[in-house]
Amino acid sequence: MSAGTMDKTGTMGKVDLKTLISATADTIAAHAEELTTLDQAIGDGDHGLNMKRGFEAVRGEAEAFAAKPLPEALKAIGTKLVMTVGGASGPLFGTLFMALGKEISTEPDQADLATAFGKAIEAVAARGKSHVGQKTMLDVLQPVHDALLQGKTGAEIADAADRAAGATVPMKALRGRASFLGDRSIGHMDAGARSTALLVRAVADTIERHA
Amino acid sequence: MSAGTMDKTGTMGKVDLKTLISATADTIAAHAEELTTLDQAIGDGDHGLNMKRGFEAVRGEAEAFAAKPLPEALKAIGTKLVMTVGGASGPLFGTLFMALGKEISTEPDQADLATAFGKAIEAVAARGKSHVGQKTMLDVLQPVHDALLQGKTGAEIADAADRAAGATVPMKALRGRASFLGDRSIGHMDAGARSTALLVRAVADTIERHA
Amino acid sequence: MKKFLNSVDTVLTESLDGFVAAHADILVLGDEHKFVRRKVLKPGKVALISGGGSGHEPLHGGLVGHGMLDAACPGQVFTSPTPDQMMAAAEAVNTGAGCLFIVKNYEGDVMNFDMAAEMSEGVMQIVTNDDVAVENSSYTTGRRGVAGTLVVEKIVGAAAEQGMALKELKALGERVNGATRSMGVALTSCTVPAAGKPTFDISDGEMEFGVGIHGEPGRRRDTLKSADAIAEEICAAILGDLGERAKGPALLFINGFGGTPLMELYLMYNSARNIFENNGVRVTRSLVGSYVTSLDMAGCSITLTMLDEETTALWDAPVHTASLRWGM
Amino acid sequence: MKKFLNSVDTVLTESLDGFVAAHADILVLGDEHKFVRRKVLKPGKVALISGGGSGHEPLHGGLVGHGMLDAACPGQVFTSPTPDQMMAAAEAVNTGAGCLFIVKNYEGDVMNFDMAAEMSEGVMQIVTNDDVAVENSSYTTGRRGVAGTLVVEKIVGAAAEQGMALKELKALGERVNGATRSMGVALTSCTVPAAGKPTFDISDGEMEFGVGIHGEPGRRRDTLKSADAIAEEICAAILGDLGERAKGPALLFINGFGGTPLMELYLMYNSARNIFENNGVRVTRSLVGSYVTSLDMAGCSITLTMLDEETTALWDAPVHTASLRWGM
Ligand SMILES: Nc1ncnc2c1ncn2[C@@H]1O[C@H](COP(=O)(O)OP(=O)(O)O)[C@@H](O)[C@H]1O
Ligand SMILES: Nc1ncnc2c1ncn2[C@@H]1O[C@H](COP(=O)(O)OP(=O)(O)O)[C@@H](O)[C@H]1O
Ligand SMILES: [Mg+2]
Ligand SMILES: [Mg+2]
Ligand SMILES: [Mg+2]
Ligand SMILES: [Mg+2]
Repeated sequence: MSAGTMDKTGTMGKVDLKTLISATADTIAAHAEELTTLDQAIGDGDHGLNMKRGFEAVRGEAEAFAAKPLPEALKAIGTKLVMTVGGASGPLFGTLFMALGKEISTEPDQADLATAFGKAIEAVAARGKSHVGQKTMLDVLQPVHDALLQGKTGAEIADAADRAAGATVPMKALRGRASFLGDRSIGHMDAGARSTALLVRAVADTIERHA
Repeated sequence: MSAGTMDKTGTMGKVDLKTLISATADTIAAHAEELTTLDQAIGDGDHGLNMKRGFEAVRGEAEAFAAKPLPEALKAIGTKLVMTVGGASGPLFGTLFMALGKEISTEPDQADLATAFGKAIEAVAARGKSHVGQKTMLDVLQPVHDALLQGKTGAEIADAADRAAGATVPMKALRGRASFLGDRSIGHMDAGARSTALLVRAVADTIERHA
Repeated sequence: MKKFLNSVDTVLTESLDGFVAAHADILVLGDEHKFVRRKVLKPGKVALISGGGSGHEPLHGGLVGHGMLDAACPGQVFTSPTPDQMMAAAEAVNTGAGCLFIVKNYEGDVMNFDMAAEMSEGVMQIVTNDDVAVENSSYTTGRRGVAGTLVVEKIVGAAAEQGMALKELKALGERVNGATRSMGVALTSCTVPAAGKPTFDISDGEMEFGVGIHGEPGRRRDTLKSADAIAEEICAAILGDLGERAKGPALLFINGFGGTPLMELYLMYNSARNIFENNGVRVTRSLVGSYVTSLDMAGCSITLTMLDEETTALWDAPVHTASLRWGM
Repeated sequence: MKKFLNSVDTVLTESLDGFVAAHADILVLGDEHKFVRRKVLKPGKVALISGGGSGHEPLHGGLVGHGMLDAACPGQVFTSPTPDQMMAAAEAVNTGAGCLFIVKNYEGDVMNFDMAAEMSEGVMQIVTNDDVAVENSSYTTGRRGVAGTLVVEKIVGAAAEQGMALKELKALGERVNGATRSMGVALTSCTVPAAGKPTFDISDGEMEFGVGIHGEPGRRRDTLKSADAIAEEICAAILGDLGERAKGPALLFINGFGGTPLMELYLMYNSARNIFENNGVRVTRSLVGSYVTSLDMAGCSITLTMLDEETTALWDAPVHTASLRWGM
């Protein structure tokens, strides 16, 4: 199947899901050590590995996923993530993709994507019993959603994601392992925020390149 | 009682046992770390502590020992060492003193001392199933015995003991913990040889000073 | 990194293979290393399943067997297992009387067990959260489940063995968890095999106070104190948190983190016991050893569980697992 | 030095106080901390006494109890106990059927136990020397007694419990010792509390091969190898030394030195078991854990004891000590 159905908005090109999968897996693999180091500072040092294990598993079945219609493909990817990542990020990223699959249409435009993405974020927040402002991946997901709604370009969305990840540095963690640290969590970037920003940029860049 | 009965030979003065005990305990305490370091290299790093524990225990009962006739005093000191030092050095130094007490007369001259010392060394060798040349305290005890037999002065005897301890450096250990190392025991001084030399010098110096 | 291993990717599976081979008289390994289960199941008994990230051995695999767990799901090192593991385990050991998940309070564990419970039938859950080191827990994730989890598993396991029903087991487990407090201190960092380097740097004169079991930093960094001073502060936190309840019979559990020898653990036991007994607690049961570990970390935790007649008898009941065994 | 302690002078006594308090149901402490003994003695049974330097916990104190030792004499750290300790222990636990000293082959231990035996009545001795790392042992002190000592104590302990007489126990112990081989490897040095610093320096990529249990250097220094390669070399040394005897049923015992987590020990078990089984040995009994330690040293040893029907049954016989317990 092809995810390249958003040409009209200019943010998504003729890019197939296999290419997107390999772009996301590549960025996670390339930054796995950085993610682990971030998680070592205020977590337990496994985030890079967790994400890599999950996205490599997805890459391993990319053919099969790409053969499905987009909603089914995203649901299957989410399930795969849930069953391979483990930790907090497994259920959360898994839920993100599963919910996205549930909410999205077969050929979404950017507005459809924004709507579905908003619902997916709600599912993540429900799974994590969390909300924006607690120094988690939600603090990147939300600004990305806002940018999508505002019809920003891929590059702009990716930049917003990076800024949002950076903005978790001064925050005090109230969710996730870092919350055990109280004030000591201040001054470090949240690992899940960083990985989310990396994924957003990989997706945006890939779509841009194939536009 | 007084051990100062060897004036005629010039090597032993009017020195009482309490002074001797405190001189030996002092030298062991002052060199405990050095002994432990030697034992760490090719043994298990407790020789300094073992000796210190024993000689401090002897010091603690110095009054009582000094009140006994020399043979009884030496036997009691030997027993005290056996019951407080532990390890290999406890039974060996303990046996040395116990046997010396058994063999010595109440008012020995240097020749008497040499004879008794020879017998005591045999008792140590029997207890340790060991003999000269195996990189142990015996490699110092034997030259000290020879020097005693030759009527050497205290200073000469102490120098002989030091040389003998130094001569254990190139030896390969065949007894004691260092023997487990085989060739790797070469190049290090034997801890028990060093402590023996320290004791010999302390005794010789004290007697000399009180001569 | 100095560890016995062949490759960081296979540490877990090789270790599990060895574990199950060494205890083949009582244990069986699930497909794809998804779980370890009791060899002989007891029909009609509620199945107890726990699990969590690996690196805490013998928790939980070493606590599978008669009188304790029916299955344990090992995640990657310090990473909660995935829902398919708990689903497969539940399917393997649920003989019809239902299934109780015993989950340590970490969001990863809670969410993965939740997802498994949602996709399985007849499952209830207990979440343990005995770590008093976490302050202001009401606005956050809450307290961590640490060494006290073993106490919950032992007592609930004994009751399950005796035929207690699912709902009562959950209530019992929550009661035991509620009577349990723990706090730990680390002298060194652990090293996660895949990371290859210590999780945190700590100098020779320092300790990490109020640490968890994943090498995550603790309440605060402090200069290394005497055993008595450390025990004093931990016991005070535990007693303070228990408040009025800290009276009468109790289980004192000194838990090593993996790199601390028994000699030191017994010394800590001695300190802690004296402190508790001077404060109205009667130590009637004891456990000393490295049971809820953090890989090779040097350090220990102190756990106190207030006991009553029922829980004392359940603690004493026969147990036969790889790491906890008595009465049979 | 990072240890839980109050003062280096009281580490041992405080730890012993804690140990006996934690196990007061089965143990009693002798005057002046000279020994730890079984609470309830069995009249007419030969008394088994072991001991040695401290720092090897749970050996030997943790192995005192029904089906194993009657008393253990703890020396200072890594220093054999003094004869008065063994004499006091013998007097306390010898109920008339005689006394067997189980001594690890170190000159210090041998001489101190010898002196105690000479000054006591009705005492026989076994000296264990299972460490194949020591080469050319015929011209020296001989091989060290290491982890295999636990196997001798368990099997002889069971036979004593069943009423075997002194002379036969000595013969049995020597037979088990003769069927036992061990070898160890250290990844880090231990730190003796009183010394305050590691006994030896070792870099990150190195291991000390053929090491004993006192931080004494081993056969050689080598670069750190994979678990399989380490197991391969140790097993080869054990098999080579056993020669023709290395056929049939055996006990495989992977022993941690104090700083090595269970996960790694089970991984080593997995490696060693495969190697032995591929060489005609059938691993019918297993023990994995840190039982004969070297303070906080990271490392492990592999012990193989060839079994027959009698020794297998004695291994399986009930035992109730602080650290080894089954069948009761
Ligand atoms: N309750 C939550 N809600 C949203 N995100 C969360 C929550 N808990 C954790 N996270 C995210 O997950 C990341 C940690 O993932 P990971 O390290 O893989 O799992 P774990 O914390 O279990 O080790 C955090 O950095 C944070 O962004
Ligand atoms: N069999 C023996 N014969 C003579 N001396 C010995 C023998 N064994 C050991 N020694 C001496 O004892 C010293 C070691 O004493 P120490 O370190 O106190 O005891 P351990 O070796 O039991 O730790 C050695 O340096 C050596 O001089
Ligand atoms: Mg993490
Ligand atoms: Mg020594
Ligand atoms: Mg984790
Ligand atoms: Mg010693």
